[in-house]
Formats: sequence, structure tokens, C-alpha cells
Amino acid sequence: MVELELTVNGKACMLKIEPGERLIDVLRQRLGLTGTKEGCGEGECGACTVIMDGRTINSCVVLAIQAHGRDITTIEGVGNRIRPHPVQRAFVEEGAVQCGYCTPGMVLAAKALLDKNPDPSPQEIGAAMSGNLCRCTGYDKILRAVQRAAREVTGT
Amino acid sequence: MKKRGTGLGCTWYGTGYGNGFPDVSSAFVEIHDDGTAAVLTGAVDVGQGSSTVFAQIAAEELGLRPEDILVCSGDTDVTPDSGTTAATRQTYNTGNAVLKAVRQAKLRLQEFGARKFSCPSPEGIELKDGMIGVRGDPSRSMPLSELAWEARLLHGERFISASSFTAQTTAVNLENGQGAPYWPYAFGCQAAEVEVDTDTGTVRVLKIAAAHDLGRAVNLTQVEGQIAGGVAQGVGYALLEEVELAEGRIKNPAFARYLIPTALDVPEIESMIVEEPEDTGPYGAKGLGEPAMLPTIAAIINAIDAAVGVRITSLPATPEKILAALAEKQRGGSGG
Amino acid sequence: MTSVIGSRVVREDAWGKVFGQAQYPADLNLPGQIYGVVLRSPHSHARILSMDVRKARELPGVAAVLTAADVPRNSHGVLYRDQPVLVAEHIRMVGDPLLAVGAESLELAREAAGLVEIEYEPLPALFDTEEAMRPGASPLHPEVHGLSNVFYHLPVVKGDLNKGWEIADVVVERDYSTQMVDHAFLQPEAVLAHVDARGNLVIQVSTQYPHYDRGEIAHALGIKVSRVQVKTLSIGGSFGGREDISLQLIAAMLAYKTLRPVKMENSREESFYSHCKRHPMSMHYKTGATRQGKLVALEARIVGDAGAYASWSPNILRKAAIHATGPYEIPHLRVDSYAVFTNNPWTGAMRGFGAAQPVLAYESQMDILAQELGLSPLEIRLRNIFRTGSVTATGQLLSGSVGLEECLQKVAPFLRQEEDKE
Amino acid sequence: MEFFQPQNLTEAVERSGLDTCFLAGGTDLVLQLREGKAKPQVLVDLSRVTELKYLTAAGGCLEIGSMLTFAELGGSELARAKANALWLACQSMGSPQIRNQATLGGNLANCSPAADGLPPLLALGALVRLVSRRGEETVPLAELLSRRPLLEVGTLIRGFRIPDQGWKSGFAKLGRRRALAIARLSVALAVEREGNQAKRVRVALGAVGERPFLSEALAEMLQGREMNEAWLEDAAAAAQQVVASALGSRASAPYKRVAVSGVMREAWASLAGGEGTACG
Repeated sequence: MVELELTVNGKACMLKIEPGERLIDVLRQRLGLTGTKEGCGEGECGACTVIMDGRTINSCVVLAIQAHGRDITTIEGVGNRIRPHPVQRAFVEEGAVQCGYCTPGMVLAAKALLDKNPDPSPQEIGAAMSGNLCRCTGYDKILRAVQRAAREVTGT
Repeated sequence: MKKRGTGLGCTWYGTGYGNGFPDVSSAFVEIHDDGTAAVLTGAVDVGQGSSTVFAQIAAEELGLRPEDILVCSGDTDVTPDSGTTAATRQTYNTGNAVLKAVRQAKLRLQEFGARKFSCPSPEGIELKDGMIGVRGDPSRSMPLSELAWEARLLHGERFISASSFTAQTTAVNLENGQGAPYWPYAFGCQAAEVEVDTDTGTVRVLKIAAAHDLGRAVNLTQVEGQIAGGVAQGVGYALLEEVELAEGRIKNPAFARYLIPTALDVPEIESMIVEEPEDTGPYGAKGLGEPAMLPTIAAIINAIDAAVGVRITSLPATPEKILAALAEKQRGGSGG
Repeated sequence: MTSVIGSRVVREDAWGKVFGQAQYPADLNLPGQIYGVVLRSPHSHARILSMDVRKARELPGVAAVLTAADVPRNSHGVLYRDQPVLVAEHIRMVGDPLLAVGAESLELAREAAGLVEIEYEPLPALFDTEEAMRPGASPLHPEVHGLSNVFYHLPVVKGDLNKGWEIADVVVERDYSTQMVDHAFLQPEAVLAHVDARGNLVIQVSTQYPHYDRGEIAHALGIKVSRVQVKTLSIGGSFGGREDISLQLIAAMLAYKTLRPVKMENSREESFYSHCKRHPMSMHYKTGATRQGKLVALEARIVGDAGAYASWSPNILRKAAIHATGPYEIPHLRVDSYAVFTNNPWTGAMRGFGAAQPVLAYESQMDILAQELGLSPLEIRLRNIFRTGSVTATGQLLSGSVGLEECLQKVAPFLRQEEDKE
Repeated sequence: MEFFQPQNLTEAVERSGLDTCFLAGGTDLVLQLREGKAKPQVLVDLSRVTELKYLTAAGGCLEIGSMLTFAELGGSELARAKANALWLACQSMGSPQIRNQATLGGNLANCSPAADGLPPLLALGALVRLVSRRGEETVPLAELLSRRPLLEVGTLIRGFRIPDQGWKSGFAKLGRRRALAIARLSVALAVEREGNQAKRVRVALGAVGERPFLSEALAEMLQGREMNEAWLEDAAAAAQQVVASALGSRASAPYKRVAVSGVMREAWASLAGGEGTACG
């Protein structure tokens, strides 16, 4: 067992874990943050996307211990019904949500993009969202939602 | 070299279980004391949006906002059986059941309203914008919330209903296939523009224009969502996806090796809606779920032929098959 | 107030989904739950000679090891109950479920499954539909489906085919084939089952049809439908892949047996093996048209690989036959459609349900005919499409709501003419 | 399994041995651990070893630390200017999430046939800086790739050194889809120009055989010639021969030996400074 200290959604967490535990399992099982989804278990679908120190990662191919001392944002830390994040509002209003299983990862990928680049081009949006698979929407409304959120963020 | 071409795909799709199998959906409706309503059906929303469609139907009938409708679905202890979420049948089938059930509850409301407002017939009572009252006479109306409350607490009157709808088809004759196996039928056409790299055989789908006759669009956002999602699956089916088998064992049971389209593989999509109303459908609606992906398959394959003059006859149209066909064509084969 | 029909109402669960609050079965837990796993067959066709589960049962932390002997009524299926909950003897495909283990942890359950000793007798297997169709081919389901692997055949016959060929000026004949594909919904199967305070089985799952699942669970366990509750949670896509019952049946059995809450979750690999696939079809098409571009004759043979179990195959191959003409009027035709058992993974419902595969064939034929006749792809279709009043291959009158011509006209501007070609 | 997080290079090297495994980004290793393909007693996490995270141009070379991620390299203007082929590979490798985590050192250590980082490094003439208890060693990547096993026990990849000779480089990869694609073929090309002459050329191929490799034959055929349409056509045709002989009778050979011509053309078109457009 090793000591793991990390910040999750702004809260300091201390846990004892096995070194081989994946970040996704610690988030879902130990911290109860089930908004992070597992779709493929091999870093190919992006459903388990979380933001670590400002960058998106697939939490299914990262060991929890690799997050030691780092800052993690999961979907639970992004917004709520009273104060939704612009990306979340845009996803709802554009109709970018169908089955919803890819949605948390998509929202985080979009948030990470807009945090760095509030005014992305359509190409930049496509590239930023290309690590997240969706089987329902055909991506069309997801990409539009990111554009809409960008407009809201930049106030244009 | 990169060459472009366009292709057309034109399809039809019989919705529902079909073949005379009793295709039944059921719904329960309850008007709450505050004038909101609950719709209970077994129909599950797998992401396509059936629950939203049912809320819209109830809201339309009761003069409420969709957010005032609680849709409870897919719990066998609570909801009636509404069949499977498949066969492009929920908008049509369960939509019809919801419509019938809501209209029953509505009729009870209208009857109560007719007595309340001394209106000679329930048909004279209108439900609109959260109000119930005599059609054309705003002075004889009240909020539905007050009427529902009053009905229960002062008169013990409830507005609760249950109904079922069964689609009508006949079984085909097993000797010659004759019969009326499906109803209604949905139709669709798509045009694809592709770019084929003649060096690598790679196909890029640049654009899909999709027109679908779905009877009536109940929710435009969801219709566009179904079309775009269908196109993406059609792109995957036509170009990318294949479960590879070796002696019955799946060689690629993983997302690293079973590839579905990413955001960058899906073309620009222009969706167009054709509303040729179906008399038996709720507000004329037929359905769209499955049909959305069908024309994509042919539009892409035909566009490849238009671009480079080779006809791919086995799916998926991989770069390997396209290069082989191009080589065959150069050797003077038919390419087909 | 404007009509809400035709508007852009926001789906009611979208907010819960963007906040990560929507619950899929893997997100649920109950105190005291155990974890279930299924051991699946590595063989495509085999007989189980012996199965020794003692070591697995004795492993500390194992709550139950279930085999076919523990299933009161060991069958399920959407049309025919030809699929075992757990195989007793006859394995028909790789991935057939052989036994289920419930244990205190997932790792322990996997370890226990690994301790089961099974002796197999491999049997000759059929992977090719043409081979499986041959007279004398060993039948895969003699008990339920008789002595042929061809367990469904529908001919659709209309008009006089000989006359059709006589009046055809151009005849085009090709073979087409489509591949096996997976639904690839993003959410792998998962379930939480428990026996509640009423003594009823409660199954929380993502399914396309909870009432069907309830019936299958009650049937397999030999209990009344009113003692089973199937509750649908959020569903991470389905596309037909959640029609045949899957993990929920096994989780229900484990919960019923152990009286512990049982959680089961598929990995992506397990998911590939635990739901059906889209039918690969081979299609032979011969289509005739007049010089004026009118379709006059069609002869088609469609063979669908059903894999090891029937699932929806008869309905799917029926749908393929009925839709084989495409949305076109053809006066003289014969279509033969067959569903055939093989030892491949079983195939069933997937978006399009048998009407997807023939699209490749009938729409390719249209373009080839157009080329032969010197017509544009648009023109040949306009000369043949269904309109109100058309009669289909099965003799059905399309009495209304046929919006195909308008669809064609809407996409026509997006088609490039020959001369714009690069 | 134990976990050890060295704070510096010395600690990392001291702790390494038969039963240890270095953890870089982990995007491949975590899967191998789960599948039981890697079973180390000790996992040595390199993420705190700051000596492995650098990107500088010094002494006529571009120096790249092994723990630099693909995203960091792909976001670097310095890398773009000095090692365009590598920079391009960093744009298309895996997905954004993988690029944020996966490192160039890990890409070499894992050494998949389709490793996106290796053909560009080969074409750019990269040297690999290795470190072990015995000290440091600097080896040309091409030579390292001929070693079996690639790395001796206890050897750590410290970084990469790319001589800044003013060569122009490009990279193209062929995947089955436009993102999240494993390379089915990749070509990296580096050219030292003199006027319109290709004075010296290096061509590396990926996903053709067990490990990426430099093709001497292609280089010899292409250098000392004017870079024109014929030159490119010869390059494409010769690449086909190289692939054909490298793949022999493998199932993928009939396709790849033809398709490589297109990848070669794209690699040329991607050459920094717009050379590619001159005749591409």
C-alpha cells in the first residue's frame, strides 16, 4: 500500500492504495465519483477523461499514484444545476446529449480546450474532441455545442 | 492523387415489429393536483429521446409545458409494457398509446370543465397555456392547477387514464411472401461526397446531405441528432467496421482494433426533413431511428465509384479493397 | 402558445447527464454486494465432458459457483428459447456462458473462475453459411430447429419472372456481401441485482425492453413475473445490442441463490462476446430493366449468417427479403432469403434489422443499371421509386405517406453531374 | 508490486534492476500491468525526475528529455523549427488525452512497430542518451534499434539529441481513421538541401516490420539529385520496393507495398518550409 495525496475538484484527499490501482478505479470506487465512465479500458474512447493539472488524460490508462500531488477535475467538479459551466449549458441547449455515456468526458475535453483557448477554430475544436468517441450523436451537435460555449465564454 | 465524387442512396424502412405480430404499447396518465401530469410507459429511452417525445405529446394535448410532464419509463413494477425500444417504433407506437391515454384523461378534464363552466359540451372546453376554460371566452377559464386541485378535494374527482395502441400489419404468406407486413414505412435519401486517395485507397467522406420522410418531426433537435448519429454509423459500416473472426473467435474485441468513427471521420451533415404525414401516427409521425443510417451506406459506395470508377461490392470498403480494385481496373478488368 | 410538436424541446435527462449525475448500472452499489463473473467458452463447437468446480467453490470468499445444474429452466431467447443460460453440454460458439461465479471481489471471482477444470471434446465446426446449408451438414440445433441449419427461408414471389427477363433490355448480375459488425455502444453491459425486503428480485440494468427481461428471468428461475422487478437506469446506447438478455439473467440467478446483492460489469472484451452482432449477409442480385430505365425483373438470393443461436434471425431475414427491392416498384420478382446457423458469434438485432444489408445490393444495382442505360443515378430512381399508390414486392399497397420523391428532390442539388467531375 | 518515486536520476538508476520497470507516461505500461504482460516487483516512477524533462537547443543540437510528453513537444515552436517531422508526428499520435500523458522516451522503450515517434527521430539522425549504473552512453537511434533487447536491464533513456544541421524534415502516417489511429504505415523524411538539390537524405519507415528503420537504399537513390517531380516519383516507387522486400509474404504486404507511395508523397508535402509544394 502507498499513500496517495491529491486534490480532486478542489478538495484535498488522502488515501492508501495499491500501486497498481488505476486512477479511474480510485475515483469511481474509493471516492464515489461515478461521473467518470469506463468505456474501453485501454485509452481508446475518452469516456474516462479527467483533467489533471489542466490537461485531459484517460483515467483508465493512468495509475492513481501518477496523480500523487496533482490536481484532478472530474465532471462532478465542473458545474451544477445552479451554476452550470458554459460547456454544460451549451451541450444541453444544442442537443449534444443522447445516451450520455460519453458526455462527461466530452464536457471535460471541451472545458480543457476552452480553458486554454477560449476562441478555438472549428479545426481546433475537432482535434480537441477527437479523443472522445460517441456512438449516438455523429458528433455534429457536440462540435456545435463547443462552438456555442466558446461564444459564451468569449462573450461574442 | 485525390479524386472526388458524389453518390446517391435511396432507401425505405418498414417500422414496427411487423408481420402481424401484436405490436402493442401502453401508457398510464395521471393529472396531478397542481395541474402537472405524469406519463408512465414501459418504453425506455436509450438515448434517442422517446421520453422527451412523450412529454411533448402530453404537453401538447394538455396545454402544458413539456417540463410540467413527468415521464416515468422502464420500471416493470410501475409502468405498463410498451414493447421494446427497437424497430423505430417508440414515437409511433408508444407515442400513439400516450396520445390515446392523455386524450382520455383530457376528456375527463373537459367533462369536469364543462360542468364547472356550464358549457354544453366537453368539446367546448379548451386546455391552453396552463388554463382550462370555455373556448373563445377567457372570462370562463381558470388555471388547470386550480381546477385539478378543486376536482379532487371538493369532488373526489381524479383524472387518470390508461390506454394501449396496436399497430396493424399482416403476416406474409410463407409460400410467396405476399402480405402487408409493416406499417408505416419511412423513406430517406442521402447524397455523399467523398474524396478517394488513389495512392492509398483511403476514403474521406466530405459531406452528407440527408433527406428523410419521417411523417412528422416531433422534436427537431432529436431528429437532427438521429440523422447525424445514423450517418456516423453508416460511415463506420461502409468504411471502417468489421468484427474479424478466426474459427469463430473474435480477433478484435477491443476499441483499439474495432474502429468506429471519431469526430474527425464524420462529414459535414446537412439534414433535411420531409413531412409526409401518416394518418395513423401521432400528429402524423412515423419514425426515424433506424432509417437514418441506411442511405449513407449506398451513398458512400456509389460516390466511391463516381470518384474513381471502381465498384466495391463487399463491405467495408477498405483501402485494401479499393486499391485492389483500382489495380484490377488498370489491368483492364471490369472493376466490378 | 405555439405547438410543442415540431419544436426543439430539450431532453429531460440532459442536465443530469452533463453533470455526471445520470446513473448507469455500473455506478450503483449496495452494501454487502458480491461481484459476479461469467466463464465463457474458448471453443466454437465442443461438448463438455466434465466440469470440476470444487476448487472454485472452496476458495475463501466465493459465495457461489453456478453451473447449468443450478438453472431451473435453462433457456432463453427472443423468438425461440434455444439459448442456454449456462451451457450444460453442447457448446455452440466461442463466448457461450459456461458458469457464473459470485465472490467478495471481482479479482476473487475471476480467480475462482480460473480454478474451474473443464474437459472439452472439440467438435467439427461450421463457419461458412454455404457449408452449413449443404445437405448432410451437421445440424447445430436438432432439438429446437430440426435437422437443417437453414432454420428460416422466405420466398417473396410476384408477377412472372420469365416474362420479366423477356422484357428486360439490360440485365445486371452481381454478388454482394456485408460484414459482421458490433453495436459498439459506449457503455458496456452492467447490472446490479438483489432480493429486496419483499423477497422480490430487483434487477437494475440498462436494457431495451425491461418487461421482456422480467419474463426471461422469471422463466429461467421458475418464479412468477410479479416477483421480479426490472428497473431501467440510464442506457449508454443500445442500437439493438441490448435486446437479447445478457448479464441481467446471470446476476439475477446469483442474487437469488446467495441472497446477496450482485454486481456485474463487462469489460469491453467481455461485452463483445456477450451481445449479438449484425448479420453478415451474402446477396446475389440479378436485376433487369427496360431501355427506358424501368425496372422489370429481380431475382435475389440473400443468406444471413445467424451464428450459433436464432435470436431475431427469422424476422431479420424476413425484413431483408421484404426490403430487397429497395424503394422501387418491380413487377416480376423472386427473392429467397435464408437464415443459417453456424458456429460464429450469434447475430441479432442491430439498427436497420436486416433492411440495412440489402441497401448495398439494391442501390449498387441501380447505379450500375444507370451506367448501362446512360441515365443519371437520379433519373433512374425517379423512374422507379415508390409513390402513393405503389405496390411493394409483397403486394402491399402504399396508400399514403410516401415522401420519397420529395426526399430525392431535396438531395439532388448535392449530386455532381458527370461533367463537373474532376 | 512496490512503488518507488525517485527524485533524481541517480536514485532512479540505483533502484533499477531485473525486477523493476520504469514508469514514464504509463499509457502502454498500465495496460500491460493489467493484462499481466508486465509483472515487475517494483515500479520506478520517473515523473519526479526533473533531469528527464527538458527541451533546449544547445551546442548545435536539439536536446529532448525522455519524459517530455507528445503534447509538450507538439506544442513547442522550437521543436517545430528544429524537428518538423517529430513535431508533426506529435500532432497525430493517439488522441489529445494520450498525447498529454505519453512520453517520447516511453514511445521508444515500448518500441511498437507502429511507434509514431521513432521514424521522425530516425530521419532526423537522433542520438539516444542512455544512462545506467555503468554511466552514460550516447547511441545513434538507428544502431539502438538493431539491439536485442533494445535496452539492457537497468538502462534508462535519458533523452534524445538531434543534430541541428539545418535539414528539412517531414512526416506522414496512414491510419485507418483520422484520429485515434495506430499507424499502418509511416514515413519520415529529412533532406539537406543545396539549392534545389537534395544533398543528403534520410528516409525512415514505420509499421513495416518489427521495428521502424532507416532505409539506406532510399537515401542513396535520392541524394545528390534535383528535387523535382521525377525525384518524388522515384522516391515513391523505390519506397514500394523497400516495403515489398521488408514485408515479404506478410498478409499486409500487397496493400502496404502499394500504399506507401502515397504516404511518401504526403511526407514530402509536409516538409518544412514549403519545399513539398514545389513539386508535390
